[in-house]
Amino acid sequence: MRRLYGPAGWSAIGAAVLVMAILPHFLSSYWVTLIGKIMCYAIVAVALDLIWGYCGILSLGHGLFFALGGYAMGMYLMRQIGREGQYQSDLPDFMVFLDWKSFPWQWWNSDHFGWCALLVVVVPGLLAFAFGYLAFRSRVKGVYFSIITQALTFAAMLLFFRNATGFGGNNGFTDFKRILGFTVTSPETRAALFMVTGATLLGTLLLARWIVTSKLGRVLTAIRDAESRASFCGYNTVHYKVAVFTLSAVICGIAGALYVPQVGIINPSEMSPANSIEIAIWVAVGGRGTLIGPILGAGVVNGAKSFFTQAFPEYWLYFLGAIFILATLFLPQGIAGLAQKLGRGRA
Amino acid sequence: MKRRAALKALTLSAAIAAIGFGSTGLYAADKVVKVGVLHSLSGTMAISETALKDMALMTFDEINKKGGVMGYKIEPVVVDPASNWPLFAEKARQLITQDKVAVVFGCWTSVSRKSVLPVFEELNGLLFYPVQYEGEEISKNVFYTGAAPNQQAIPAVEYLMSKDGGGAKRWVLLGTDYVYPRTTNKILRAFLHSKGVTDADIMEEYTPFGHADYQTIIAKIKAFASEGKKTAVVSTINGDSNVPFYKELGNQGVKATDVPVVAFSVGEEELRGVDTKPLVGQLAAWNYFMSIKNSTNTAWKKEWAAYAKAKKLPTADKPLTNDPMEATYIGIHMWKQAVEKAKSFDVDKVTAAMAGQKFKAPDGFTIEMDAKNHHLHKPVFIGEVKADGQFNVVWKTKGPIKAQPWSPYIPGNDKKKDEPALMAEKK
Amino acid sequence: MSISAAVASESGGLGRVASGELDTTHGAVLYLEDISVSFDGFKALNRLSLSIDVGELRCVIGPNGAGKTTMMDVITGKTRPDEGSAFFGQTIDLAKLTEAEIAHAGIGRKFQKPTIFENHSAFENLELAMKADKRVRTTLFARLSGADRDRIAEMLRTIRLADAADRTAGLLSHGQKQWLEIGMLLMQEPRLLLLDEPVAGMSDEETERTAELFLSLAGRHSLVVVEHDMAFIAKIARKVTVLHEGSVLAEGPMAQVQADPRVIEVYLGR
Amino acid sequence: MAWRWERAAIAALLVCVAAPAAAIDKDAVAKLGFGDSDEKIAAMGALVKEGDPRAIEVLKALADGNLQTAGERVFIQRDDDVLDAVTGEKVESPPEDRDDVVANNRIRAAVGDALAGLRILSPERAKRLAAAKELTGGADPAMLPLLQRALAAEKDPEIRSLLEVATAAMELKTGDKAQRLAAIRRLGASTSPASRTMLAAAANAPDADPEVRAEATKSLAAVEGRLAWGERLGLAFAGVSLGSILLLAALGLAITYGLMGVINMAHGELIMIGAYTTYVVQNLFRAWAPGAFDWYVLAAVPASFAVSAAVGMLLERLVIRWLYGRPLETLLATWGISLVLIQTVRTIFGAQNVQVENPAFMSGGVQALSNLVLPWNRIVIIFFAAAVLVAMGLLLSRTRLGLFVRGVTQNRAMASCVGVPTARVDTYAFGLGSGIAGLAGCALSQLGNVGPDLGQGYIVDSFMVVVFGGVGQLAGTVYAALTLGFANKLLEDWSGAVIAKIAVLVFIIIFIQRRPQGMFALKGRAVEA
Repeated sequence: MRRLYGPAGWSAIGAAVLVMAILPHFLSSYWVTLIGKIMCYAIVAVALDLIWGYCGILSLGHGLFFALGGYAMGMYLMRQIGREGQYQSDLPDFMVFLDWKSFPWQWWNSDHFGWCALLVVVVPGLLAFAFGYLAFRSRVKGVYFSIITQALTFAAMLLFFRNATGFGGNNGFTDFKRILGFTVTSPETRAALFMVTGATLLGTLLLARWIVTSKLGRVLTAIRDAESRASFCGYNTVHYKVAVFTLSAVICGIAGALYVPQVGIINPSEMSPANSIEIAIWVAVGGRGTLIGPILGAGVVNGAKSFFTQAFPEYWLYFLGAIFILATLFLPQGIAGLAQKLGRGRA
Repeated sequence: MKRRAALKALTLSAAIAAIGFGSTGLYAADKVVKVGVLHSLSGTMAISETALKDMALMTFDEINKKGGVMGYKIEPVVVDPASNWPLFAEKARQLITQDKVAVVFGCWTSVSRKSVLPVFEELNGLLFYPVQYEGEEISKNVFYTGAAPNQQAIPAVEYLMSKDGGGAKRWVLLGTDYVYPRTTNKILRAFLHSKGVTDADIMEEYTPFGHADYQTIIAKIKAFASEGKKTAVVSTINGDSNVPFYKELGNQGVKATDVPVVAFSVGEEELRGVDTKPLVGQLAAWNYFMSIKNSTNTAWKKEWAAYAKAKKLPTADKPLTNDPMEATYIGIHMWKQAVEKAKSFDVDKVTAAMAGQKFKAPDGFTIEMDAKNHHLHKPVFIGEVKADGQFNVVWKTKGPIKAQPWSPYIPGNDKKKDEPALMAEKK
Repeated sequence: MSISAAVASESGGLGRVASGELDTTHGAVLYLEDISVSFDGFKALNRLSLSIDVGELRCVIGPNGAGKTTMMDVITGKTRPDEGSAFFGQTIDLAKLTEAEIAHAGIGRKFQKPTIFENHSAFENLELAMKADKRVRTTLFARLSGADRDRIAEMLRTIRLADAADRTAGLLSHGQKQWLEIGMLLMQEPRLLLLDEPVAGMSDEETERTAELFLSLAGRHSLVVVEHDMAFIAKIARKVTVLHEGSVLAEGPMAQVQADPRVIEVYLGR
Repeated sequence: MAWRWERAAIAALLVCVAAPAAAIDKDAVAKLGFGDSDEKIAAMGALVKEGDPRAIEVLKALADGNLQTAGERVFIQRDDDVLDAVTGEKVESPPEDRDDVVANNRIRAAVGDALAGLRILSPERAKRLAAAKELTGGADPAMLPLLQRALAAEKDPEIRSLLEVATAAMELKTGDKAQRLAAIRRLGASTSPASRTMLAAAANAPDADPEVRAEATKSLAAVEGRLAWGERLGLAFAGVSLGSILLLAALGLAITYGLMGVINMAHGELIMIGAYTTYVVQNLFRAWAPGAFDWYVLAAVPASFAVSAAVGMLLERLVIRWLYGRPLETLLATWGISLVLIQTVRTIFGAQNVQVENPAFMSGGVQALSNLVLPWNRIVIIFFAAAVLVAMGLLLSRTRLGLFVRGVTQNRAMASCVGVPTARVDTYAFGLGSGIAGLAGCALSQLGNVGPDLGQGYIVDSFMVVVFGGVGQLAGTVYAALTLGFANKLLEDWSGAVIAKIAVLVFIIIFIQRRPQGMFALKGRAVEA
C-alpha cells in the first residue's frame, strides 16, 4: 500500500546526496560550517517531529539530549587536544585551573572514540528511557509532560554550570584541535563532517519515514488521536511512547555529537529551556506531522536568524517573533502544510 | 598568501564602498576599511554589551571625523550574536570570511571569547577584548584591553588588608557559579594563604546564574562576620544578580563600615539599577572610574554624552561611562595607531606594531600595550560607592602596572612564557 | 538499539496474558463481587455484585449517576476498585491487569461517545484493532497477510462500511462511527463486549440493524449493553439489570423489571 | 590618648549649655582637608577636643563628602552655598575648581565614633540612643572613661544595656583580669552579635590566661544559643518571603494557564511590563510630585495592573483568541510574543537595567532581633501578595465575572448556550491574569533589577508552581508557592544555592511522576479524553 518513497522522492534523495557530496568543495568555510550546523538542527527537528507530530508528545527537553550527545563527543575532542592546551597537560585546561590531579570518573575511557560514540547514543537513550518510562507510566500527558521536560533540562543546565560537575562549567568545552587525528579546522575535515552530517540527516529522514509508514507509525498516530481507544485495542501505549521517545532522544544525541566539532564549542547554554522551545518552533514553522517540514523549518528559522542578526542587529527579534506568531496563527500545518491549508478556516 | 587575500579584500571592500559612498566628498578616494563589532544586543548579556557597541561606534565616528585610519574611512559591521555562544563563533567567522573586516572589537563573557578564539586563530583574525577576565590565556590573535586578575583582584584585596581598608582578617569569596569567579577566587585564596590567612577564615559561596534571592547568603555572611575578626566580602557576582544582592545588603543593614564588600564586576552601569544610598562606602576595583578628574576624561565624557544625545540612545538622559567602555575606546585608538605605524591593515603587521603602543587614556595615565603579552599596563583604582551612584577613588596605584595573565598564584604558571605561544603557525 | 529491545522484552507480559486460555468452566465469563468505588466521598459504586454468563446478552439500565460507566471503567481497568474483586473467567483478576492486558485477555469496550482513530481510514482502524501480537518491535515489522485483508474486508461488510473502506474515519457519519467502533471491538475477537449507549444518535433504521447485529453476536460473544433507549432494550433484552446509586436495584427479564415498583419509583419517582 | 576624649566630653557638655560661635583650629581643618588618613583622624581628635558645635558640622561634612578643598582653603558645601570650614562664614564667589575631600570607610567609622562620643551625653534621648548603638560596634578604647561617665549618668534602660555592652567591650580589651572576667559575664548576658564577636575573639586569644578564656567560652555559648534563634527565624522569614514572591509571579499564570489552558510563555514579559510601568510612574512622581515621591508605589500598583492587563487583553484579541483548544500552539505563539515584547522594551528603555528606588517606608528593615533584620520591602510584599490573593479569590468566587470565568473554563459550550458571552469573558479573564502578572512586576521592582530580561527569570519557576500546585487549583498554587519557597531556602542554607535549585526542580519532576495532577489533584470519574 504505502511505499517508503515514490520514484520522485527517491530521485530527490539521490540529488540531495549528490549535492551533499559536491557542495562543501565549493563553499567557503563560513557556509560549510553554517549549513553543517543547520543540518544538525534539522536532524533534531525531525527527531522531535517523530514524537510530537506523530505521537502528540511535545518534549521541551530535547535540547538536553542534544547537549548530552554533544558533551559525550566533546569529551573525546578534549582528550584529542592532548598536550596542546594552554598548560601542556594531559588534563584539559579547565581541570588544571581547578588543579585536579586526575580525570574524574565521568571521563573514564573518554580517550577512545568508540567509547564516546557509545556514550553519544547510550546516555541520552538511557535518560530518555528512564524518564519517559516513569512519566508515561504515571500518565503524565500533554502540557504536564512538556513542562517537566523543561524542568529536567533546566535542572541539567544548572548542574552543568557547576565547575564541580567536571564538564568545564559554563565555558564548557572548546578550542578543539583534532578529531580521529585529523585537524578539525582543515577544509577536508570540515567537508567530511559536512557529508557525514548530511548523510545522517538523510538517514534520519528515511528511518523516520520508514517508521511512520509502518504499522508502528499508524499506532503512534492512533495513540495521538485516541490514546485510551488504542490501549483498549490492546496496545500498551506506555511502551510505544517510551520506545519512540527514546529513539528520538538518541537521534538528538547523534545530532549533538555532529554539531560540536563543527561549531567548536559545547556548553550548558545548549540546555537552556529557550533552546528546546526553539526546536519545537522549527517543527511548528516547518509543519508538524510531515517529515520534510521540520527540515524546512530548521532551515528557514535558523537561516532567518543568521541573516537578520547581520542585516538588522537591532530589530531581528521582531522579525523572528513575528514569524513564530504568524506561523502558528496562519500556518497550523506549517510551511509544508501550506498547500492543504489554503481555504481552510481557523480552528 | 594571507596577506594577498587581505589586500584583495581591502581593494574589494574599497571598491564596494566607492559605489556605496560615492557622494561623501570627505575622503579623497573614498577608501573604506571594514571593522567588526561583535557584542550581544539581545539576550542576557545585552545589559552590559550594548553600551560597548555604542562606545565603539562613537569612537569610529570620532576617528572618521579626524580623517579616518590612514585616510581610510572606518565602516563598522555590527552583528548581534544574541548572547548565544555558538552564534558568537558563527558571527566571528562571518565577519572575517564574508565581510573581510580588518579587526573585530567584541565579546564580554569569557565563554564567548573562548568560543570565538579558535576561529580567530584559524583564520588569523584580530580581536580586541575589552573586559576584565580571569587570565590564564594569551592568544596571538587577541589583544586584551581589560584587566588581568593582578590588575584588579589582588590590589583590591591588598587594600582591604591595609589600615585604610579596615585591616580585614576574614574573607567571604562570593560569586556566580562559573569560571571567572571560580578562577579569581582560586587565585585570591592562594594569595590570602600567602598572606597567612587560614582556610578557617575564608568562606566561599556560589549562586546560580540569574540568582535573585540573596536573603540566605547575606544571613550567612552576617553570621560569618560576627565570629571574631574584621570581615570583608569579595564579590564576583555576575552583572544581573548584583542589583538584588545590593538591595538586600542595604535593606538588611549591612554597612560598609562593618562589612565592606568589594566587587569586580560592578561599575557605574551595574549601579544604574540600584538605589545606592544604603551602599555608600561599598567598594569596587577597576582601571577606570567615571568620577576620575582629568581633562582627558572630562572631554571623553562630554563626547559620549553628546553622542548619546545625538543618536537618541535610551540612556541619553543619564549617560554613563565605565571601565569596559574605556577599554573599548583605548583598544580602538591603539589599533588605529598600530595600523598607521604598520602602514597596513594586515593582521600580522598590525599585531607587531601593537607592541608598546602608547595612548593617553581617560584614566589619566598614558598607558602602554605590553611589548609581549598582548595585555595593557593599567593603573588600578579602588572606589567607594557614593550616594549618587558614582565612585570615590580612595586608593590608586602610583602608575600603570603590568598584567600577569599567568597568575603566579596558580601552580605551574611559573613555567609559562609571558607571550603568545606561536602555535598557530601550522599553515 | 538496546533500548527498544528492552521495551520489547518488557512487553512480554502482553503476549502471555493474550495466550492464556480463558477458563469459563463455571459458565460465567465475568464476576463482579462487592465492588465499591468512591470519588472524594461520593460513592459511585456501592458493593456492586454482578455476573455475566458465557454468550449472554445483558442489558444494564439505570438513571444518570447510577454507576454504569464507572462499572465499565472498573471492568476495563480504567478505574481501580477501592474494595471488592473483579474476575474475568475463573482465573484472571482484572484488578491486576493494565487496560491493554485486559483488552488482550478478551474484553472489548465501546465508549458512550464513539472513539475511533479519526485520522485513519476505516480500513486502518480495523487493521489496528485486529487481534495480533501488539508489541512494539513486531508492530514495526508487521505486514498484512492476505487472510488479514479478507477478515478486514468481511468485517467492513458486516458493519456496512465496505464502500467507505478508504475514507478517513473522521469524515464518517455519527452512526457509521458507532458501527466502525463496534467493528473494531469485534476485530479484537473479544469474549466479552461492553457497549456504552451503542445506538445513541443512530437513525431508527441504523438502530434496527444494530439490534439485529447484537442478537447475531450473542452466543458467540458475551455482551453487556448500557442503553437509555428503552425501545432498543425491549428489542434485544433477555435479562436486564437495573443499577441505582452504585448497586444493583433489580435484575431479571424485561417485563418483570418494568413491573418492579422500586424501579418505577427510581425512574418516575423524581 | 584617653584624656583627649574626657576633655572632649566635658567640652561637649559645656557646648550643649552655651555655644560660642567661634573659628576652630585652622591647622586641624587644613589637616582634615589635605592630610592622609592618619593625619585626618588625629585632626578629628583635635577638633573634637575643642568641642565646638562647628566641629561636629565639619566632621559631618567630611563624612558626607561635603568637605572640599581649593588651593590652601577648605570649604563646606551646604546645599547651594559654600561655607569656609574654619570660620563657618558663607563664601561669596567660591573658587570653581574645588575638589571633594575623600573620606574612606575608616575615616567614616572614626567620624561616626567621634560624633557618637560627643552625642552620648546629649540631652535628647534619640541622639544618645543612636550614639550608643554606634558605639557598641566596638569603638576606640580611649573612650572608655567617657562611656563610664555616660553610663553612670544614664537612666534609660535600653541605652544603659547598650552602653554596658560597649564599656564591657572596651574593658575586655584594656582592663585587668578581674574587669575582663566581669566584662565577659556582662557580654554573656547580652544578645548582640557584636558581643559574640568580642567573646569569640577573647575565647580564641592565645595570650589570655585559661580562666578568662574558659569564662569567655562559656559566655560565648550562651550568646550563640540566643543568636541561633535569630538565625532560625531568619530562615523561616526568608522562606515565607520567597514563597510570597513565587506566589505573586505564579498567580497570574494560575488564571491564564491554570484556568484558561493558555501556555502563556509571555507571562514573564507581562511581569516585566508591570515592573517598567512602576519605573515610569516613579519617574513621573519624581518629575511632577517630588514631595509625594514616597507614595508613587501606591499609584504604581493600579497602573501596573492596568497596563499589563491592557497588553494582555490586546494579545488575547489579536493572537490567543484563535488558538483556544490548541494549548501547545499557544506556547509557540506566546513565545514569539515574548520575544517581541522584550525587544520593544529594549528599544524604548534601553538594554540596561533601570533604577526603581524603594520609597522610604520600604527601604531599610526592622530589627526584629539583635541579629535579625526583616527588610521592609519584603514584609510589605508578603502582605501585598496576601492581599492580591484574597482580592482574586473574592473576584472569582463572588462576582459575576468570576462566575462566568469559572463557567467558561469548566464547559465552554454549555456556558455559551446559557448566554455567557464567552469571547468577552475570555478577554477579561486573560486581562485579569495579565494584570496580576503586572502586580507581580510592580512588587519585584522593589526587590531586584528591572531590565528587559526580568521576566525570563520567573517564567520557569511560575510554571513549576502552577503545575506543582495542580492546574486549575488556586489553593494548590498557594500551597505550592509556599512549599517551594521553604524547601528552597532550607536546602539553600544547608547545601548552597545551586544544589538547592537543582534539588527543588528534581523534586518537582519526581512529584509530578507520583501525582500527575499536582498537589491538589481532584480524583474524578474517568472521562474519555
